[in-house]
Amino acid sequence: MKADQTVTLNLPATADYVDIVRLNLYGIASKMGFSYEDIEDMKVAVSEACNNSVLYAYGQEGGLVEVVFGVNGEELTITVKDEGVSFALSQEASDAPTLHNKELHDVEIGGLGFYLMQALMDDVRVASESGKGTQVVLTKRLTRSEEKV
Amino acid sequence: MKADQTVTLNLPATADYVDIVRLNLYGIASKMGFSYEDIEDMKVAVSEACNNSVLYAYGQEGGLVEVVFGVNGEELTITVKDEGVSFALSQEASDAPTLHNKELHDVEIGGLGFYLMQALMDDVRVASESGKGTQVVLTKRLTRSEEKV
Amino acid sequence: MTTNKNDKFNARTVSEEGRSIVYLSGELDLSVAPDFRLVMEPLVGDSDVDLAINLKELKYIDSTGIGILLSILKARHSMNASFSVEEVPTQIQKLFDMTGIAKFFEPQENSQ
Amino acid sequence: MTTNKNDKFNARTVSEEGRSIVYLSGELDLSVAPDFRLVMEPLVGDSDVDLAINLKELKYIDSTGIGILLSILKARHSMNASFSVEEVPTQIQKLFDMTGIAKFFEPQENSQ
Ligand SMILES: Nc1ncnc2c1ncn2[C@@H]1O[C@H](COP(=O)(O)OP(=O)(O)O)[C@@H](O)[C@H]1O
Ligand SMILES: Nc1ncnc2c1ncn2[C@@H]1O[C@H](COP(=O)(O)OP(=O)(O)O)[C@@H](O)[C@H]1O
Repeated sequence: MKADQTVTLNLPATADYVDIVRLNLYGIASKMGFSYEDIEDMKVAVSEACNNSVLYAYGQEGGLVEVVFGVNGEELTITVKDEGVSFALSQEASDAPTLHNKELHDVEIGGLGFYLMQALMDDVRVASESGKGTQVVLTKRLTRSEEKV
Repeated sequence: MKADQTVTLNLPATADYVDIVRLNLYGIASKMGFSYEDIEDMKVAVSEACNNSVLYAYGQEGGLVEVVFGVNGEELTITVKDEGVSFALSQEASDAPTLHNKELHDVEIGGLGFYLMQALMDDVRVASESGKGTQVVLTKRLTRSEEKV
Repeated sequence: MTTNKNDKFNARTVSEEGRSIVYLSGELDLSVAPDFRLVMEPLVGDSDVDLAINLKELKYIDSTGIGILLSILKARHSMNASFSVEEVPTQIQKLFDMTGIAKFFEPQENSQ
Repeated sequence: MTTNKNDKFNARTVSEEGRSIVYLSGELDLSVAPDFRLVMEPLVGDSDVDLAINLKELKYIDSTGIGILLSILKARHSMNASFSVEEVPTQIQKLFDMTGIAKFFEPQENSQ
């Protein structure tokens, strides 16, 4: 196995640039040999994390998002970091944010972001510290069709 | 005109990652409204600069390349930076590196990189300083089909 | 930045015989959410027509887009008007199933 | 990193009646230069066949690829054997013209 390699992307925390993150994800993940479906899943998860930095981290003055792609033979780790306001991930929010047990008139819009990240990745870690912004670490393991000898 | 925006990409100085730089270039330049032909031209120029960092900057131990995309309403500026060995761009090399006046048996392979960058971009600046590596700044102006009012 | 949004996302409406179908293509993400809302607004308010979106050419959607679909579903439901999806690509159906929005798109006779 | 190079660049050789055509597709850049050299090596050495590359599906080339073509041209020239290009896309022809390699691909009667 080759040593770990890292690609780091710094970009404005605006909605306009989230597709650039998806392009990088596509380029790196397809190079690693991830399946089409895994890549599509990761695109959504990474975009959810970036959308949150765009929407919630900064006020009017804006800021930056840093996306780090950590590559090795086993897995892809994507870290999405901002230096905006922090928040507490409420237990209820992460417990049952889906619509499965709800009627349409009870449904409230929002709260699906972290649920989707968790459903689409193998591992999701969130650290949001006062004064230090938010860091979301998303991991997807590479499942090979043929085992390497 | 919106304020300048910057996308910064840091990646291993290996041949495997140069296509990631082209993906970013494509994403950013098409967002800005560059034509297909301009984008293809810039892809080659940026790759030439990255190839040089991959080939000449570092020894066996490797290193990093930083690519900065500077975006505004008028032009795209791409800076390709390494922290490898420096070099002096010889006058002859940049003067007549093409094959136009040569016979096949006189042709030597190589030396086309900077020539292509110059031919494909509006402006090319090279700074290579001892102990500080190389910085190539490539600029392409946005030519609009319709003038903005 | 001058974003060429039309390259990225497009919504084309075809209206005929009491039925409007909006054909989406490209990527429906945060950056184009306002455009999508603008296209849908007048259609959502018209309870006389059956409203549908065709997703055959939609390459990408995330919780931003799903949230908009959900608010359209709620609005149409409260007006007792229909809203359905056509030709949903596998990857997008997967997200509809995951989030649970899928059941609200079921034919009326199947919904509770 | 396990690079899926075949997605990126491919070279397929079709040989018949004293003629070999190598069909290139994808991006011919620094990362696949060794693969391309490996494919071409045995073909370049065989002066009995007419050698051509078909570039119809080639999406990208830079000075790395042009350098390899140049070294093939030199080798074939010194063996008095032919090497030509077919169906060159506009953008690639532009680079061939810019660098000056284009004239070496001209039909033999036109070359000096
Ligand atoms: N990067 C962030 N900075 C500040 N707050 C955040 C960040 N990410 C998430 N949050 C908070 O966590 C909540 C839940 O996020 P999420 O599950 O993505 O759902 P949604 O974005 O639809 O509200 C958000 O509403 C927001 O209050
Ligand atoms: N980033 C760099 N670091 C060190 N040396 C460089 C760098 N870029 C270019 N050079 C030197 O400049 C020369 C000319 O580069 P170029 O015009 O791209 O042609 P080529 O790469 O084909 O030699 C190279 O051969 C190399 O010696």
